[in-house]
Amino acid sequence: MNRLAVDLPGLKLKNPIMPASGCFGFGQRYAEFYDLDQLGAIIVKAATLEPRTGNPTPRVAETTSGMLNAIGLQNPGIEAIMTEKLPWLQQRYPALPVIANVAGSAEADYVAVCRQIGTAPNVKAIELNISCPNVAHGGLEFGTEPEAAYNLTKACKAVSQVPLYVKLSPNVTDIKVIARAVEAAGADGFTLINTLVGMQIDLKTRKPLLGNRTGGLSGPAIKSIAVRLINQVHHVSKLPIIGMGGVMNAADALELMMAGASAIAVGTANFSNPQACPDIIDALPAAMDQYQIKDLPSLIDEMAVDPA
Amino acid sequence: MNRLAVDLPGLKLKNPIMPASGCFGFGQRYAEFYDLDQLGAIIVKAATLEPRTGNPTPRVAETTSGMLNAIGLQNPGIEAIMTEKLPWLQQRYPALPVIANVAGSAEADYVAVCRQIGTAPNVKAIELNISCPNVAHGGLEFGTEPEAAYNLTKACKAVSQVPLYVKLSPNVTDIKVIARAVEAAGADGFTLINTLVGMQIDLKTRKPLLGNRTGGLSGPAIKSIAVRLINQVHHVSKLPIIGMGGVMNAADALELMMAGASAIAVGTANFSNPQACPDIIDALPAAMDQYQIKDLPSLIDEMAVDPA
Amino acid sequence: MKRGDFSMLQEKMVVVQQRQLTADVFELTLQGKMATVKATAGQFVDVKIPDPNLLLRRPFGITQVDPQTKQLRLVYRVVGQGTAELSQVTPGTHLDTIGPLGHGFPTDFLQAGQRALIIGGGTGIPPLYALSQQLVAQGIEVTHAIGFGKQEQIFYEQEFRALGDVHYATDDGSYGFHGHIGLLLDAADFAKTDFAAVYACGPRGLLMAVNNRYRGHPHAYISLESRMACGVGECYACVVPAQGQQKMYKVCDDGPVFATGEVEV
Amino acid sequence: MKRGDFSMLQEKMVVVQQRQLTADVFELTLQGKMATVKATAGQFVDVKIPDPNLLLRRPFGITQVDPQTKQLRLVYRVVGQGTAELSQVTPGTHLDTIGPLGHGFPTDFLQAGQRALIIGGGTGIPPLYALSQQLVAQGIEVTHAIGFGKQEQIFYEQEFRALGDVHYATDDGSYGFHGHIGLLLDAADFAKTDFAAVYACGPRGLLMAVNNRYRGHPHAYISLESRMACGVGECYACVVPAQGQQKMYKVCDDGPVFATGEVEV
Ligand SMILES: Cc1cc2nc3c(=O)[nH]c(=O)nc-3n(C[C@H](O)[C@H](O)[C@H](O)COP(=O)(O)OP(=O)(O)OC[C@H]3O[C@@H](n4cnc5c(N)ncnc54)[C@H](O)[C@@H]3O)c2cc1C
Ligand SMILES: Cc1cc2nc3c(=O)[nH]c(=O)nc-3n(C[C@H](O)[C@H](O)[C@H](O)COP(=O)(O)OP(=O)(O)OC[C@H]3O[C@@H](n4cnc5c(N)ncnc54)[C@H](O)[C@@H]3O)c2cc1C
Ligand SMILES: Cc1cc2nc3c(=O)[nH]c(=O)nc-3n(C[C@H](O)[C@H](O)[C@H](O)COP(=O)(O)O)c2cc1C
Ligand SMILES: Cc1cc2nc3c(=O)[nH]c(=O)nc-3n(C[C@H](O)[C@H](O)[C@H](O)COP(=O)(O)O)c2cc1C
Ligand code: FES
Ligand code: FES
Repeated sequence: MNRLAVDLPGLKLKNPIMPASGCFGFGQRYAEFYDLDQLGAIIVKAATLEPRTGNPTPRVAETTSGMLNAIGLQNPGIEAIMTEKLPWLQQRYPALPVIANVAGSAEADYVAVCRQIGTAPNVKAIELNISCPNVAHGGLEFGTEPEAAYNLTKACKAVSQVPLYVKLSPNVTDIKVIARAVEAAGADGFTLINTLVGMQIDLKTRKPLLGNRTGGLSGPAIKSIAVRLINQVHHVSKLPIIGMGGVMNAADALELMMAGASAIAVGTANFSNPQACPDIIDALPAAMDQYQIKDLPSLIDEMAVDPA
Repeated sequence: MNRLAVDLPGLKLKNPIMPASGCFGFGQRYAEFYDLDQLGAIIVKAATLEPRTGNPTPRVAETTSGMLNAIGLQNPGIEAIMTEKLPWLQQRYPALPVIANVAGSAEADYVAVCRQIGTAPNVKAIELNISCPNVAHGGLEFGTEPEAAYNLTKACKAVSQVPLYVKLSPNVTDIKVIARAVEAAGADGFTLINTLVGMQIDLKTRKPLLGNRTGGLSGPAIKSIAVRLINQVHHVSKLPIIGMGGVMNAADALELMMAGASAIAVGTANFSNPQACPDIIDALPAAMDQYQIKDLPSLIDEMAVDPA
Repeated sequence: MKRGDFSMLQEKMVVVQQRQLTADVFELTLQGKMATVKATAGQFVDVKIPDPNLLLRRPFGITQVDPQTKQLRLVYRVVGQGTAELSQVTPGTHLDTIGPLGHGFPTDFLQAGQRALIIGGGTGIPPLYALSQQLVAQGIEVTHAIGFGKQEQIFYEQEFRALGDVHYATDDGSYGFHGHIGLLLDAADFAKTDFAAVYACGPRGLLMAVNNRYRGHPHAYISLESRMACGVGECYACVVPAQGQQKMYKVCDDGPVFATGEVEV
Repeated sequence: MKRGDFSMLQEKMVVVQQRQLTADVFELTLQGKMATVKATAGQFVDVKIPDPNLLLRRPFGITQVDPQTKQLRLVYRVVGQGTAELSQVTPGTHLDTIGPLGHGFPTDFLQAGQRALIIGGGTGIPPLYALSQQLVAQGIEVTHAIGFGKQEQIFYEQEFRALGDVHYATDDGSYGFHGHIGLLLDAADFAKTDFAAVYACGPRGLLMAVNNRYRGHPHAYISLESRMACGVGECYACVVPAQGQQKMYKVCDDGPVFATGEVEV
């Protein structure tokens, strides 16, 4: 029996570890470091209806044990993604489940992308990005207003051929009301957390360093916030959670699972260590032994009965 | 001329550096490390009407480049503070401006404490704590609802003999609406940020490590969030800001000032280095030279004209 | 700048020796002014681990001080990231240390020739070694009851034997009495002696047992551990409830040593 | 686990030498397999600074490689925390390095005997040294125009002189031509020569000048810097707008070398 296997709506995962959206592109370059078939799944970069060129540079800044990014959803658009990016993965890694991250400025954009992207044979689930803090329109608006989140989720769910996971923002007063709204609208699961809005000032110019002024904070700095929010959502909903936020190693992955996540996405760690995902996968069994965890399904069941 | 001197409502500061509330008690022990008269001011531990014993232990946990605390406002109560703690400071450091942090469970408690505490001769300003994430009642409720924040601020302002600074929470969807409500209610300034709600799980027990389950995240991990929020408040209000969140050194202090703060409180850094405040004060002139800052009032003026 | 002559020291002490005592216990010898100020056995120092990720200091009981050589010794077990990194520190490194902190074991009331019992377990032992040395220097006859999980975890055996009687208990029976220290005290003759003072430090179970057993004793003391932030008495992180009172004591400042019956262990 | 034979390397390279060249410029020699794989001058490596607080790697142009000794050399200026910490690293340390990354300077089109102009400034120079060596090995006659703030900042002078003509410009006139490198090119005779290729790396002002001056040149190249996260082409952090097109190039992957006129500098 495979101790690491985890089953989620649409996703039969041989292990719970997957790169987080935007931190791994569509995997092509990382495939030059290791065999992507080692991954549980892959969450690919945000897809929007039209191609996007993103925000002005600089787009990243380093913070203490974290980083800020304001990429602004640069991506080649749904057409190129359907004809080039997803087929590339399909051809080389036909068994690798893909989770497609979908973003947009208006409901119609989101719906159009959801309708199409689920038809790709390797796309097993959609991650609805209602929490991007780095774009002027769409993104965070949908993620901070329960009604907007409800409507968008409902509209996207209606056209999606695959299970729909909604990616929640940490930049809210009460994540529980958003989670409940999204669940009521028919979502199949949650992913969280997206980044927290931060800013860095360049002391030499006395101006914000990032071209977009603000950016999203990620990395170990935010892990305790991710643990709290995952746990809060876990308390109010039975839907499965793909947890993320500051996971650097196997112990971090287990901590997010004990908070209520059923699988784990790894973002910023890829930049420190391009082989972060396979390294974490390799280290999981020993870490599970250390904490007397027989297998992940039993850990998930245990946490479901008695949420941390 | 003193390059470091800063003038704020009620506070003539010889330098902008002061310990943050709860991270320095009433200074008695730190006075065994150095002469507290070096400080610009001192923000003392929260005062509530009745004595409080606080939350169950453990009350602190360490995170990557940060820490969680869930002290739960333990304090000896307003009476002991008026008769013992504040007089101790008054006697030894008559020239040291004290900012009194006031907390409570209900409006009446806050009002009662504000009415009294401003009569202490060394209390030059009140910091209204509407953002403590670690108590079941009061605290955060007042800090996340604009109407509640307005009402509480107005009631406290009416009875306070000294200028009233309101301490804002980062755990909100939009800090601007809270800041505007607080300003409309007559506050004299803001202090921010309080801590972000986080959680740590003990992998051995699979339960939250803190006795209170969640705690407030502070330290360098949150600095970029503090910079962003200070800047947002600076954009919507002309009231002065005492900035805090992750300040470890003179460059951090200048960064928060460039974001819009007029003075700086130092919290978690005291635990790493009990002499953090005097060290930062000592290092400020050289850091100002490095970034061509003549004096702090001119930096504050420059940032007021053209907010970062 | 007025700095300097203040009663609490913050000092970059120099590592002069790092010695491994067991699989996971290390002895660290530091040199500096702190070793020359008056400290009571049971007081502790709070050490900044040289890793910028770790903001909080680590508290360790003082095991030994020699004002002549200006050396101060700590003995610690590797239990997490901070102690793991500390065990990698090599001679010559400077460690930012504050102390001596807290209130140690009271011994002034003892007269030369009286008898004292020291009860310790695991990494509760380091401050007890300082205490035993201090007591012996005062002319007290010291009996030690020391518990460990198993024989190979034992350290400082010769050091303690040089100071007085030592009775060992091991959970697995691999050395001395078979069972935990509470059972040793129940079973052993020496525990029936009328000790003028009893001192204990060790895991929570041991402290609870001692706290109950010697509740009525006029001079029985236990030393506690608690998660700390400031380490100096200003943040209320490390508190422990007073026994039967609506009141909290600070382990770092009111403690770490308390009389039996004084706090809820 | 299938690892191993992949085209991008991640390797803990060993520091064999750290040498200070000027007040703030250091030369770091690393040893490992990465020095044996085919790299083009202008490619770079991305180094993990051994500090857990610093999550992002630091990109540095490859200055020199010797497959025989398996040595790879970087030259870097201390500008911030990462490079400051890098300058403290001592021989024997392992540095987690990925590379070789990006696309270097095209040189295949050149014939032995042709002439090339290399224009560099400050810490843009390191990859140009690799380039010049490569060109000389191809039989190209290389002229160098190199700018610095002032004389004491100059490094690698002997190294460059050994490869061809070198013209220096200093902003303060303390060495060579007085003024910035654009003015040197305007004033100097050598710049009127018809070079078969022109290569530049250095501060933004220099790159803008070269980008304008040699826009029509069929083989003029500039190497850019940009803040990176992944360093490998998957995060869109490091982009630069294509000249006159609604399109972005990735500096880490499409670059760092671009033809003049290709991107908005
Ligand atoms: C007054 C006092 C004296 C002590 N004396 C000794 C001694 O002489 N020898 C010895 O080996 N140990 C001693 N300890 C325990 C020692 O402080 C911890 O083992 C150490 O802090 C663990 O650090 P870590 O980073 O390895 O563990 P982690 O678990 O990674 O530490 C995480 C956080 O929890 C804190 N923490 C973890 N365990 C403890 C604990 N038991 N007590 C207090 N804080 C803890 C750490 O300080 C840190 O802030 C003492 C504790 C106290 C309070
Ligand atoms: C392709 C490429 C090749 C380079 N080659 C060299 C070289 O050979 N020698 C050399 O001295 N420098 C080179 N640089 C610049 C070098 O990467 C930076 O000086 C270095 O990253 C600064 O790190 P720091 O921590 O000291 O500075 P900090 O300012 O503290 O760094 C903060 C963050 O900004 C990034 N950053 C800061 N300056 C730059 C910059 N100029 N370019 C890209 N990122 C930056 C850092 O990588 C880090 O993520 C190169 C940059 C690129 C993109
Ligand atoms: C450079 C970068 C780009 C990102 N792009 C996206 C994106 O396109 N869509 C999305 O939903 N999240 C995006 N994220 C957020 C991550 O998927 C993840 O939620 C967040 O970084 C927290 O995880 P981490 O701490 O492991 O990085 C991005 C994060 C980073 C750092
Ligand atoms: C242990 C601890 C106790 C605190 N107690 C209080 C408090 O009583 N009242 C208050 O307003 N803020 C309290 N805070 C918040 C700090 O004043 C400060 O807003 C926060 O820690 C961010 O600053 P820092 O990153 O410099 O620590 C406390 C913080 C810590 C770490
Ligand atoms: S640790 Fe701060 S009061 Fe004890
Ligand atoms: S740094 Fe990630 S694409 Fe260039």
